[in-house]
Amino acid sequence: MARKSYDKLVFELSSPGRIAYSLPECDVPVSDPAALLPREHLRPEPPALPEVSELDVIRHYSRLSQLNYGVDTHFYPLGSCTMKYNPRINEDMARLPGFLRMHPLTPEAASQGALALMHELAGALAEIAGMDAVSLQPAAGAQGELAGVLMIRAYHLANGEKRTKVLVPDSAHGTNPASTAIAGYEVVQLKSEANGEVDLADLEKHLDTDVAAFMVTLPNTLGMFETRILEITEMCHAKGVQVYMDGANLNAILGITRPGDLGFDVCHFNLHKTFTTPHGGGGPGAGPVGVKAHLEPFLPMPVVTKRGDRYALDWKRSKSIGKLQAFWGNFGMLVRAYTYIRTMGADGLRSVSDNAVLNANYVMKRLEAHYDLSVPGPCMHECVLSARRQKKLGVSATDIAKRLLDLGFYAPSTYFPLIVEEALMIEPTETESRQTLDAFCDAMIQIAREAETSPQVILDAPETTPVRRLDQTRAAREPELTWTRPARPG
Amino acid sequence: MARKSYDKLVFELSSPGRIAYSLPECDVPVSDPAALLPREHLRPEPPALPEVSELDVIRHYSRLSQLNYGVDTHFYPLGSCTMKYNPRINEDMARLPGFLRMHPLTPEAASQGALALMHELAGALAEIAGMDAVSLQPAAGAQGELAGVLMIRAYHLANGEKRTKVLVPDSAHGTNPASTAIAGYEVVQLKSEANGEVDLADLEKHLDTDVAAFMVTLPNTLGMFETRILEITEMCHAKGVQVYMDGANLNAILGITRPGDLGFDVCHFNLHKTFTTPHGGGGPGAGPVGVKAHLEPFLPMPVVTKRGDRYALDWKRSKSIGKLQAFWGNFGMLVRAYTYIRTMGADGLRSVSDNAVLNANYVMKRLEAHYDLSVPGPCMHECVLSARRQKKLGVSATDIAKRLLDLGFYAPSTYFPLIVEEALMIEPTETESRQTLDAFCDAMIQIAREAETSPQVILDAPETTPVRRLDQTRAAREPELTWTRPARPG
Amino acid sequence: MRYIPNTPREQREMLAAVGAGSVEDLLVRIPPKARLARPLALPPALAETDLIHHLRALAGRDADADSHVCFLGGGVYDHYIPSPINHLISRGEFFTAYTPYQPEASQGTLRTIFEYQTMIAELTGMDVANASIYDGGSSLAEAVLMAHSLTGRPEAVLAGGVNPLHRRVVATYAAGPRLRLRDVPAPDGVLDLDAARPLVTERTAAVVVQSPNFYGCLEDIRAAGELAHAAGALLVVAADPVNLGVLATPGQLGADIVVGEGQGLGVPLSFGGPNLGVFAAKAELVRRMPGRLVGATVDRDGNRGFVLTLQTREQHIRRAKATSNICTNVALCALMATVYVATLGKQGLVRVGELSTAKAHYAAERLRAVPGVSLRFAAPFFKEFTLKLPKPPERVVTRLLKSKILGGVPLKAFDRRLSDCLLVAVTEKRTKDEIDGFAAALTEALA
Amino acid sequence: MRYIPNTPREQREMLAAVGAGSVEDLLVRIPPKARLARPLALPPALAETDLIHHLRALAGRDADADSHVCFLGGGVYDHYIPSPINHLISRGEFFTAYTPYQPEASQGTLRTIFEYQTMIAELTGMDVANASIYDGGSSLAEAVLMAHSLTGRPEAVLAGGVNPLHRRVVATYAAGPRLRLRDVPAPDGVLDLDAARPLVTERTAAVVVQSPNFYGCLEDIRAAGELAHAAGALLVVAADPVNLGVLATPGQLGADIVVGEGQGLGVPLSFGGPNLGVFAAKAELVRRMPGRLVGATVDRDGNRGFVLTLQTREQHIRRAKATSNICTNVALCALMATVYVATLGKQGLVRVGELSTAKAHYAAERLRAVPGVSLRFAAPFFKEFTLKLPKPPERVVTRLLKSKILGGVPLKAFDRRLSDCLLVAVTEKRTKDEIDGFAAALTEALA
Ligand SMILES: Cc1ncc(COP(=O)(O)O)c(C=O)c1O
Ligand SMILES: Cc1ncc(COP(=O)(O)O)c(C=O)c1O
Repeated sequence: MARKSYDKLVFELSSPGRIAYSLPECDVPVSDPAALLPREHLRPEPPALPEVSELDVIRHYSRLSQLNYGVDTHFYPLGSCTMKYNPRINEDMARLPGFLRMHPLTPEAASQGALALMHELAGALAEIAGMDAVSLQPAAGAQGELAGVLMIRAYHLANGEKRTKVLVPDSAHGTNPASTAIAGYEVVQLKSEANGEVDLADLEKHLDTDVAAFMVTLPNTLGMFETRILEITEMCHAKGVQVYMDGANLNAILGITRPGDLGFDVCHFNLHKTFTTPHGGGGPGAGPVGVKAHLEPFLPMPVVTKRGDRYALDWKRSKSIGKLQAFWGNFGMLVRAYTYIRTMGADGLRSVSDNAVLNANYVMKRLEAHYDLSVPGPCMHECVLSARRQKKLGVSATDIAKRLLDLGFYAPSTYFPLIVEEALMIEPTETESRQTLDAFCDAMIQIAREAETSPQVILDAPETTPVRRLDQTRAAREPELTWTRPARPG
Repeated sequence: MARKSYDKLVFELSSPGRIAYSLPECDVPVSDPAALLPREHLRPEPPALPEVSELDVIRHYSRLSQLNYGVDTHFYPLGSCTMKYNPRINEDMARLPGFLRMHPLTPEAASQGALALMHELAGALAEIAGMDAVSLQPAAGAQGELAGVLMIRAYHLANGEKRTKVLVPDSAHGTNPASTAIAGYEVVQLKSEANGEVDLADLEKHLDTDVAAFMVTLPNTLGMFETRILEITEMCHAKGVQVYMDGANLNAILGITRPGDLGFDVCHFNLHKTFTTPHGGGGPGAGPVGVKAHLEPFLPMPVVTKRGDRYALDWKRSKSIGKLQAFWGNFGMLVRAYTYIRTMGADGLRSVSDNAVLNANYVMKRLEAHYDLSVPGPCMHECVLSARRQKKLGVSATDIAKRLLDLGFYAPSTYFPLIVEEALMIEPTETESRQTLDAFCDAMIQIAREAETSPQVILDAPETTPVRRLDQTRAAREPELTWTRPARPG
Repeated sequence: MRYIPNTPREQREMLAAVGAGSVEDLLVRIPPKARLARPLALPPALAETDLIHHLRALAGRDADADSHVCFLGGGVYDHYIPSPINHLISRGEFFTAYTPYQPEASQGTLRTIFEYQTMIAELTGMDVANASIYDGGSSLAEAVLMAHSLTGRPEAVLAGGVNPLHRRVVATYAAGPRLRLRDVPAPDGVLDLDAARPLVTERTAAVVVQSPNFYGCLEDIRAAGELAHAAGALLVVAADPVNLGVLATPGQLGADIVVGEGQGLGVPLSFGGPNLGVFAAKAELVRRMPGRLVGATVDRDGNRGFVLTLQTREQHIRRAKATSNICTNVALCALMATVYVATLGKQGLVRVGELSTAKAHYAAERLRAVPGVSLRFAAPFFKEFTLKLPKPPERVVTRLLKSKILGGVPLKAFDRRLSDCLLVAVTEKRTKDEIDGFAAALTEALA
Repeated sequence: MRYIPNTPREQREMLAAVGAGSVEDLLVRIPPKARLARPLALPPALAETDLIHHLRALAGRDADADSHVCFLGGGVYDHYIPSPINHLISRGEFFTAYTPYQPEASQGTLRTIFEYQTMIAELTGMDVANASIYDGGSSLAEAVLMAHSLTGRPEAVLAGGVNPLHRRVVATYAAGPRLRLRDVPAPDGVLDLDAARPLVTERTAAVVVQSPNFYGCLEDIRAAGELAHAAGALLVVAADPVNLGVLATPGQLGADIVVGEGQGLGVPLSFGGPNLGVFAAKAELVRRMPGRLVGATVDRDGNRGFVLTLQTREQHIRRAKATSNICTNVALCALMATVYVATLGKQGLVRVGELSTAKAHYAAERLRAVPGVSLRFAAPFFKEFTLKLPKPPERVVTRLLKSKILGGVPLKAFDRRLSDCLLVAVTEKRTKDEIDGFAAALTEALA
């Protein structure tokens, strides 16, 4: 007898005149806006917003939170997202008043702590990626991509070259083609080989002087290292093509190999993946971008510099692609990432990748008899299975994902990368214990069995979540994107 | 298909060698305790404690927390406990480093902020209760009682009187007789009148020169104000009997009437009830005790004093009953209570009681047709129903409580006060909204109906909680009070 | 290491299970030449206590808005943040979740976003709002790109009062599509309609106006809208939603798209990020909007539920043809805003606006009375205004720091013509005493 | 008012429903004479921002262990508190719940207490532990009362090294039952066994010894136990559980009851409260223990569950005959300790002990090398020690404050014979640099 789950929206708690705020009395002489501002600038009616008490607020959002799975409560093997543990010390440090309560336009001389942190972090990221310079400004991976591609564009233009195309493998994350398109390029999709690696012949074929860049994810989105990466970057450079690394999967290679050493010209970081800043239910993240020296003049501005003991924001960057955010980057996330890097040190970071790889291979091994592998192992930090065998029994990757929710796990990424049929992309991360991995594998194996013996239980899933499967079609057909007060009865 | 609830203990997550802590390397020359301390003082084996990771810790306790109902998530109408909203600003203020990170033996000159807060709070409580002096030292209500009774004892002894008995009504909370007994008194239980009030004739009969004190809760534990309280305190004083007020129910009378004005000599406060410090799953609380001037010399020591601008701890209190805690009181709770009092001001506190009373009467009214009232209204801040009608149908107060859990509410206090058969003691508090009260009353009415039509659903409850009804007898018969490692199989 | 649970023994067992002798065996696909042959050159790992020391020392070098009285604005403001927000966003179920791709296990996030969309739509006076964009700058850039792709027109006209930091972001985003930005001067602190008129043509995708603008002045949004609409262009309005309890909504004044920096809605300053990019539009534009949208629907049992919807606009489906490249957004900041708006509510948001503008006007009176100081513009302002100072503003703010006052933003870096100007912001948090103290300190700093 | 949801309109409707014209009609049982005829004379209500200002100003007057280097001990210590603790105890499901009287809706609390009991039993080397007592002082008092009621004997013998603040609490609790406390001097910093022998008789309910004691010295617990047991008395040992990763357990040394201040297990200093009273005993004494106990059981479906058990010991059942009057305890502090012990774990608690004693010994070496300074006692110590100073310790600590050092506790207030002594505590948090800095500052303060 499942209790009906909490189903309120804050608007539905509202009672006219109830308040949850505390504001001081006005202590200056004139307080009526109508006496201060021309009438046409004033809102005639107060906004129709909730009127609730502070307890209403706390209870409502506490209960809503309980409708979520998070890393804090559940194993979250969402491939490509690196749902690792978000350390609490990061949260505490980001909330120090000297960071949390700093206005971005504070005079430089009075912002030395914040600027120093940014400078140190940029240096650490450059070392980790083998890059010459890093901008911390991009707000997320996708914005890092845009920044990177725009720098490549500016570089070619500065060299008097007007290249128009960017090559992107068909296994790429959607942001890669999207960012490239926004940067004004034609996106040319390259076919991957059967094992998910770049098809060198196809690449060769496409590499012409109209190509500005080749953009590739490493390890790739099948969780595999590109074995011929050195050839690839060399081939590209030979044609004057810049090579961009999508660094979303950096968690696999910390201290093992470096994008810069592999020949990449640009690489972005997802601090919300590799460097433990929380995902926040969708963001904020931070997507710093690192470049080789030849691209350094084009970095977003301002750039944090250090002269002697003084840190400064350098705006005198005539070749810069400009700004991506109003201010300097998602500083709160930078504090967390810096805290993490200083917690781990070089050995700790190396150990992160070793264990991320080990965990992924362990899961892959335990599941390989029950699901099809997209590519044979060893994998790097994640493995991509295919539910094509189960699909024949009428059970799709989505169905398996839903069943996992009932068994107490969040789901792997599904249907990504697009080149794998019924893809289940599993990234355990290094912060999960063997016990957890075993419990998850047991559940996956149970589901594989159920697909054979009792598929209906999978198709009926989830049954223990706050809601059951939702009607996506209806949502898209007649979009209801805001709450509307129900008409008064009678 | 209810998912089995989380059922781990932290010991069961353990893996040898796993760690969740971070401690620096030793930076002083000698670090081996065996080199510093005689062997006989050393523990031969490390303690058998869990070995887990930081994520294990976070996930385990996050999931355990979700097995609880709290005020933050559920209406918690637990009578006598004043489960009101715990404001978040209180929590923030108690965590200011100048409070949270203060060592109690910091030199006075360097503790002026903390001492000032204590002095101000004691003053505010004295004003609220109409008392002449307040000690903030008692750690909870029961310790406040002990302090109060010991002061009365010291007072009588100082007057050369060796009184041996304390009168306590049969409706009293268990701590009243227990504290009195620890203070060395014989406890004489007085019968209450049918309406729960003190039986004046019975009181009169017992008031002799051997009686040290009369201890009474106001409003009483049936949620009723003692209509003849002025006579009572007068009668007592006429016999040299000190009158103690259990202030657990102070939430009913803030700014309406004051214990001191009613003739009480001593009164304790439960800051964790009236003054919004959280209950913490059982504590900590704080139980300051207020006294009239004649008892002031006996207050626990030290006493916070103010001379000119300087605050100090006064230890020169030859008549003091001594110390109740090692230090000065549950300071963290004092900060919260002070924050609350400064948030509310006089009008705010008055409004607290007005609305607490209104809410209780509203619930009583809505339920009076469905449950028996212990006494007819109006009540003060809480109402006590009796499930005797339901009991005849085979449904006890406990059963009703369990069913409420299924319907999304915590339960009222049950079987207290002892003088009400099948008692259901409901204290809504002023922080709950009418919508919540209505939903709760609807649930109570539904249960009353179910008792008539389908009692089994009540007897089977709870079914949606993490566990169902628990075997109390087994727990007490073969107590299993610690976790023991299961024997290795094989 | 406390974040890595595998013990050496477990590692051995797991390696054995996968049939590898060591992790190295799993890294065989990495060309040996490509391997890093040395440890990363990073500063040594710090234990938690040492780390706290280190970061406290860094943070201690900053003049923050707790230790100083803050009159800084320019896009983000020291508005009051009610205590419940931090407590709620600190719940692990919220902050450690991903984008709600499995809606059945993400109703908490989905519902808060749905509430957020409703609140933003109501505040801005628009039909729909998305789940957030990174910040006010990128939100504005997305709006301009959206107008461009909706109209197919190659230019955007920007009022001179648009926050120059935001304008720079627009310029960055405009590079790819080679969108031409045409700036209309604002010599009197507001849009010069006569100067704008010739720039708004059939080549214009959007007219962009911000109100209150960067200088604090209120713009005539309606007039800008008429200009835009007459040319078949869209009106994009940048607005600070925390002002909209009191100020007329852009929707009501003719906006087609409303963007803005939502930091004032309960998001900490945090040295400028993460912030909250607000994005709202008319209903008919919804299928061309960037970013995520949450919609209501029902589950198999007919119960109400919420999902990410209209995803065919997005990069993970539409790839190069997506309306935007955005993936990760600033969901947790949107949650802060949701809790903020729920907490302030109908009355509170009005009150915040009233207090802010009242105190700003008081401050303007007090400060312009300081010898040599005047208001640079005559146009009505809301919570921020531009002062003209008799001494270089950079030096003045440095002096004010000694009195623990963050006195304002010198405008020279933004516009050389305003090199004698200081932008001063006043929120509901500033007390009369603080304002009086500022006036006194300014008097002294200029003496 | 944000904590009171009833609006005037709702109040009217609710009053109508109950048939009252106003709240006054509900207060009719209060004798008019008894009513307060004026508003309470309290300082005016403060809005949240003003309140924060006010409390920050107060807190700013305190020399806390963040802004100062803390060598204060005397019962509570500046041990490191790992970051997860505050996050977990801040979860509303934990901190806003009551005592778990409805176990089906309180398994979170019950399970953590069960874990806590197990951890404390393991650390102290005892069979059982309760769910907590207020603090170390009242825990000791309860232990003495328990020994009294178990043995029916009228005296307790207290070693001179028992924390004098705790001893005072014992004295308060001893007043009711007229229990006589007999103090054994500790001229050399530890229990004088010869002086104790004649005091331990058939009238002795308990011998109480603390180790490390108030002066920091380690006691011969076994010898004290033999003395006690030979006379048929119980041995009560006060111990600081955070030391017990390294130090021999009281259980192993013969204790019948172990109490202690558990603040070191992750509980903030908070100016001395709330703290954590630890209470553990031998299995055969469990039915006479004070305080709550959680036990394992099964539910109707046979699933494991936890309940409050053996409640017939407690006041709400046994009333005047209860083993103690305690009701509210310090559950949330016990939760802090539980998370602390889980976080530190088997290795970490050993490490904390090792580091604390190592640094304390280093500090003792450094400080005794300061001219005129010596160690007052020769007995082995753990993390705290008593220095003899050539100048009045009160004045010395005041001087040290200027160097941002909380240098120790002058002992004059506790024992006039030790008026030239300073009690110095050193935890694992103190760095060599801090200790060296202390030595330098002390040298200067004494110069
Ligand atoms: C491979 C890959 N590339 C790029 C991105 C986009 O990063 P962000 O969401 O930070 O914009 C992701 C995010 O999921 C990703 O997995
Ligand atoms: C009427 C009454 N008196 C005394 C107490 C004891 O207070 P405490 O739990 O703070 O010791 C309570 C607590 O529930 C109570 O309700």
